Amino acid sequence: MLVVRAIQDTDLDALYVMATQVGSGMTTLKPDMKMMGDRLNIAVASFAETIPPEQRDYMFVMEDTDSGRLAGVCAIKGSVGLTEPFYNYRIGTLVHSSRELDVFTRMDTLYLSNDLTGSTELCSLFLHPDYRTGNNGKLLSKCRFLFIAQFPHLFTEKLIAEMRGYQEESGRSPFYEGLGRHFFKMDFDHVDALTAVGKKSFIAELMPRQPLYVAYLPDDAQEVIGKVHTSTAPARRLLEQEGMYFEGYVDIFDAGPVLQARVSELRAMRDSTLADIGPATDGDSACAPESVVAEPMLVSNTTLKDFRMILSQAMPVNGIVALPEAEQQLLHCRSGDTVRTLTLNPRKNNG
Amino acid sequence: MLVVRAIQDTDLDALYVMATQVGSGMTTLKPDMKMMGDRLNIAVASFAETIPPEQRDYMFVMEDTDSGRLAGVCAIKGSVGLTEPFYNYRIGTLVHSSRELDVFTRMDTLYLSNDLTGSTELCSLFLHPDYRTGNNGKLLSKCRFLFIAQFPHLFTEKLIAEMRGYQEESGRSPFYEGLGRHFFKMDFDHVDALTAVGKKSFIAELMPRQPLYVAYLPDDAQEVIGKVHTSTAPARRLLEQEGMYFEGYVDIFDAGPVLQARVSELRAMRDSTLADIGPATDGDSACAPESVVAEPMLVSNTTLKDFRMILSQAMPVNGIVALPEAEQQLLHCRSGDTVRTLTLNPRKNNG
Amino acid sequence: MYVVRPVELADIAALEALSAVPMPGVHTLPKTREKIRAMVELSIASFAAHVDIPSEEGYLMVLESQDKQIVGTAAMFAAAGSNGTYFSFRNDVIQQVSRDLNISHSVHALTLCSELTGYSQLSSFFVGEREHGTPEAALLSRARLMFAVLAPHRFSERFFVPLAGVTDSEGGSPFWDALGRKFFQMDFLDAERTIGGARNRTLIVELMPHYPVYVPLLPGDAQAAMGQIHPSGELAFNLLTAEGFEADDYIDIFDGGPILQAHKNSLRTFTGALQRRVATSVETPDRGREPQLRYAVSSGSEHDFRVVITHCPALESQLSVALSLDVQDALHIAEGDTVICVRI
Amino acid sequence: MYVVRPVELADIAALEALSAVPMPGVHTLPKTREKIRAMVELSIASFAAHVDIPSEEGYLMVLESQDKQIVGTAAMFAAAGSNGTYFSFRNDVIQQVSRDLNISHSVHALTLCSELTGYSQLSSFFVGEREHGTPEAALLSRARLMFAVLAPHRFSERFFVPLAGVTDSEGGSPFWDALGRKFFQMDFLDAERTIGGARNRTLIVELMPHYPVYVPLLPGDAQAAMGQIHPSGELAFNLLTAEGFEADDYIDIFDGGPILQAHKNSLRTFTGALQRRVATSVETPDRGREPQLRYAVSSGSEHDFRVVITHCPALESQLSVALSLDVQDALHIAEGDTVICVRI
Repeated sequence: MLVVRAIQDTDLDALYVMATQVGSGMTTLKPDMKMMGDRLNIAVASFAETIPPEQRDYMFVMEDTDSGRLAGVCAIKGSVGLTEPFYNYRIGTLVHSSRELDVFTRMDTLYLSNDLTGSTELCSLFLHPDYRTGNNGKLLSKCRFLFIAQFPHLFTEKLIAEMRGYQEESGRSPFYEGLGRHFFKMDFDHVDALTAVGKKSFIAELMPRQPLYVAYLPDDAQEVIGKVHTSTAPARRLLEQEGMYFEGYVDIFDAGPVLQARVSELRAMRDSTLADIGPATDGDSACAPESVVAEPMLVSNTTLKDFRMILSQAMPVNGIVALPEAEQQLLHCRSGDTVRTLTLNPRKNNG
Repeated sequence: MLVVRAIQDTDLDALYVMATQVGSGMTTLKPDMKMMGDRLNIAVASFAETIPPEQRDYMFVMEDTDSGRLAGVCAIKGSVGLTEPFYNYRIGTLVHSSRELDVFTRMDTLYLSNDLTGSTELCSLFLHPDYRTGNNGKLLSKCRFLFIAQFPHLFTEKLIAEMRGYQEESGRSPFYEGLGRHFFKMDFDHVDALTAVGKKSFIAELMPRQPLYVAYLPDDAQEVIGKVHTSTAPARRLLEQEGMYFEGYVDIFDAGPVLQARVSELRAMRDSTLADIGPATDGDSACAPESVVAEPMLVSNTTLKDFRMILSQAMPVNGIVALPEAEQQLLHCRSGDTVRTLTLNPRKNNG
Repeated sequence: MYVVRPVELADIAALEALSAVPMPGVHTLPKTREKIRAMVELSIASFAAHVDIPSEEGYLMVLESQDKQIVGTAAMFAAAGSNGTYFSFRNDVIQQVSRDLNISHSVHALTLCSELTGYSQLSSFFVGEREHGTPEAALLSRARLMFAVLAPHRFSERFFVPLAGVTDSEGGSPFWDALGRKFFQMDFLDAERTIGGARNRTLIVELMPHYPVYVPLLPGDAQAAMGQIHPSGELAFNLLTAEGFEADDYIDIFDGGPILQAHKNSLRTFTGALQRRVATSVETPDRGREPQLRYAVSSGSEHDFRVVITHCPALESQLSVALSLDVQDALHIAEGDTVICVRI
Repeated sequence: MYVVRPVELADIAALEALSAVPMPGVHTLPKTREKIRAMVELSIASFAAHVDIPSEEGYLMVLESQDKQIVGTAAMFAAAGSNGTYFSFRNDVIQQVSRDLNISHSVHALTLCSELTGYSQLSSFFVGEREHGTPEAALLSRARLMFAVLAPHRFSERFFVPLAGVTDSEGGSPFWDALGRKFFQMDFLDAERTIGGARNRTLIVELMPHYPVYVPLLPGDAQAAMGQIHPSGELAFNLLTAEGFEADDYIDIFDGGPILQAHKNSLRTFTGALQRRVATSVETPDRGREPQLRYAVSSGSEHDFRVVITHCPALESQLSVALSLDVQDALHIAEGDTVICVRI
């Protein structure tokens, strides 16, 4: 069975093994024992609340309890951009109009910004190919929203997730070729590698500071602004289901979209509910709307330090959820404990 | 009794009378027969759908059916900024940091933008002082959200409302004195009057184009950025209840906030429901959560051309709402007709 | 002897004939009789005016050949954009240095600016084919600056000259296509017609980019056109750069053509101008062995300004210049008058 | 006779004594013995170098009095920011015109720019109190440019000179307080110490504003300080503006002091420099009636460059200059050598 849980000291080796299986597109999980160990230490301290909220980095692993193997990882960073500037392009609109000539031109513009400084970031999602079936991807990605709903006081109101930008099959990034290359004069992969190892001050030094009209870029660069890499499209949809939106911020190198949400407007904040573990009674489900019967539920415990989450078929009714014994064990819970529940998939307003 | 309804040709004289009672702060409802008649014609055409959605201007009046008198007015503009540029300052963040000196400076910046071009705008809210009691203000302001929830296809995804900015009791605008005056070299009231009559191209000609660091402004100007006029604070709260947020756009003259929402995330979109008018049965309310019993409901008909809305104590249960006969008449409805309902006040998530 | 002199009403027909010669760009002679007349009248009024500070004056000079034909024109405006703002693109070079990466390079950007507002503007330079490349062409170009030496209060301390940029055979401009077209939504020639060649209109602020244009982002043909002159402007370009004008700082906002500019202290006409008393030249055997140099010599009167070429020994160490009676006649001067002389 | 000559190792002690005189700003002499020695060694190496294109050379000249005392210093760097980018604020004037409102005005803005990178930079001008306002002070200031006339390949075509801006009695700068402090989060003197007076460091890009500063938004005392010199810089300012430098285009990014700049064609030393053969002056009764003019005269050798003041009749129309044997000795030259002469 699969459980998503707070990472622990003892997960380092298994994490390293998994990282060797990550493709080149993920820059946040390089198979480097030193970097990984440092990050794990921060994660453990985060769950233990021994470092301030803005420095925290909550990492979650998905464990296959049958084999003890790690099946995936994901993370929430408390705040980005507070030690090194966090850059994005923001897409804005400028209207150039002249009544005299009856010309009205609406131009998209790119502004180099650090607007997202301080935001909470969803990042480092990776699911091992062996486990890319069924609802596993959803479980891993969405665990973070349930965690946030349980501990909203730990996070800033602004939540973001950077999505890998569009690349051609050859790996060419039309946006980088149309813009960044003129200023960085090096290959995309090289720039990408530099930012991954924290060498970021060159961005301030080499990027054009002045707002840019998108119309100056080649067509193929214009077209991919805000477009995700093909392999990232499913991940994007999952986040959008939870209330995250593309609000006009993109990566400065590949123009991949940043998805954003207000924490208070997340589906998990609005719709997740607490329930006590208890016995099911026949009568309790009488008033439940038919449409949601038998829908899979995300269920987590309510402990920060030992946060654990599973997918269950049990439905909470009037504040009681009848979790099977095995699931209670996965959550380190027992009858009478409180859990947080959320339907895996969003419900539609029937209005 | 009070009903909010789509404006009609015959409302012009009553509207004019009411406009003479509006203070100087509302620039969109000047007591000018010509301007008002033009606007009313557009409004009538909007409800009749004889002009394209982006040109529409839906005006609603609150009528006291006992006296036939108009008690208030409000409006929704289909799209702003498509004939004259629509300017705002957007507040951004720039980080200036030097590892060498260990300096990390986070600076707010103001960008002159037309980003909100094309948005749907809530505007022109006015309630006659005689009627400023009870839930009348809420009814008038919130009628627009129910209208949008009923006819979302008529609107863009981006909804905005400009709020009057902070002024001292003397009428002095600290933001204008600290910024605009240096470039316009005229009094605030004069600038305000010019924009009201549509003379706006001077903004492009006289405003500083380059991004501004907020830190350059005098302290009193910095402090009022995004702050509403004291008299506007209640109106702001009502909009925030419906899911509108200050997202960093402010008026270029007085720095009053623009509230924004995605239409699909409005409370009215999520929580309003359709119900058929029918007889109440005792058993229907058995499953209704206790907390919402006896809460006032916004109830509207579902007709665009003759849109009407009231406040009712009737609760919809399982798709049926038992509206009293008098209320049905106010809505121009009868038994069996479908109405849209929404609690007047937001419910809290009990999670 | 060729004479440069202020235009007169009687020249209008001749100017109209000249203007029929096809010329690219907008910095040349007006094309219609009315506009030519307006320009001539402005010039006559300007020469006659008593000027305190440079304003809307425009001066048009003509080159008259030995047989009294008008074979060239050259104009000068006291203050560019005097009824508005003269817009141009400034060539900015942004140095980029990265300590981390140990690299440095320059990025070229164009910034819409109004710095040339109030400069005096030279324009409408044209000479007939026969005079192309002759000292008389140089005389005509320089005569304007000699007038400014004589009457500095009529002009700014700085001067500029926009030269027509490159266009293709259909009148299209690659620079315009990459830049102005995106904002104006019309063809180059339509835009120039609409704006009447002006660079001082409010609609430029309304429509042109508010932020610098990074040149590396422009298509290759637009970059190649930046600062390039239309072939027809080569003569003017050569004369002006020899005069001391610099071409690298500004370009035209529409076609990207070069705008030459200089402070008057950098111009040869100003630094080399010598005021000399007029003597009547006679056969002087003792000076015969001195080499004869070519000078442009102008009358010293603001209201009857005339310039011709003469040859005489170096004037630096002399108090007077010996001019033949012919030359004195051509300049409407007599012995004892003061003239301005510049090596040419 | 006062002589301006390149600094020598033997001058270090004297320079150290001079540097003890309190001077504001950062464009003056180094303060420590090590830094003085480094500057002297750089200068000696630079004068000795064979230069193709201007680079990191720095030239320090001293003014030596009759009694062989060092009473003044003046330096020149071949290319400012040669190991980086030289940053300054450009004074931009933005013309604003509104057609609807029929009003027009200018807005002044400061833009961080690197345009002075590669210019040659004059600095470290200092003369003792006794020489203040004397022709020798002018000689010292100008000697640098005479060296550039002699060896133009060693320098840029453009020159600039930053002068210390105004500070209060506690060493605070109102301009810094309104601007740099907001980004650097430190006092003016701390910032200058931290950056070592440099204007070419990467951290300037990292910390200084990326967008133009609109001057009307600055507090009154900061606006008043813009382009104002510290009283100690008045002499240098007067000498340099008389030379042809212009003060309006750039100011210092830290204290707002003026940065004077000019193209060499606008400088009197360049436009007025005369190369003349040396003759030995004798009592010449026939020339006695001619008025004696004051000239700065420099030896014609890049590697043994010396300048003094001499008096002689106007040189414009002469091929040689008559110098006394004293002067010839002071310049390390002899009859028949070539010298450069400039009216002073």
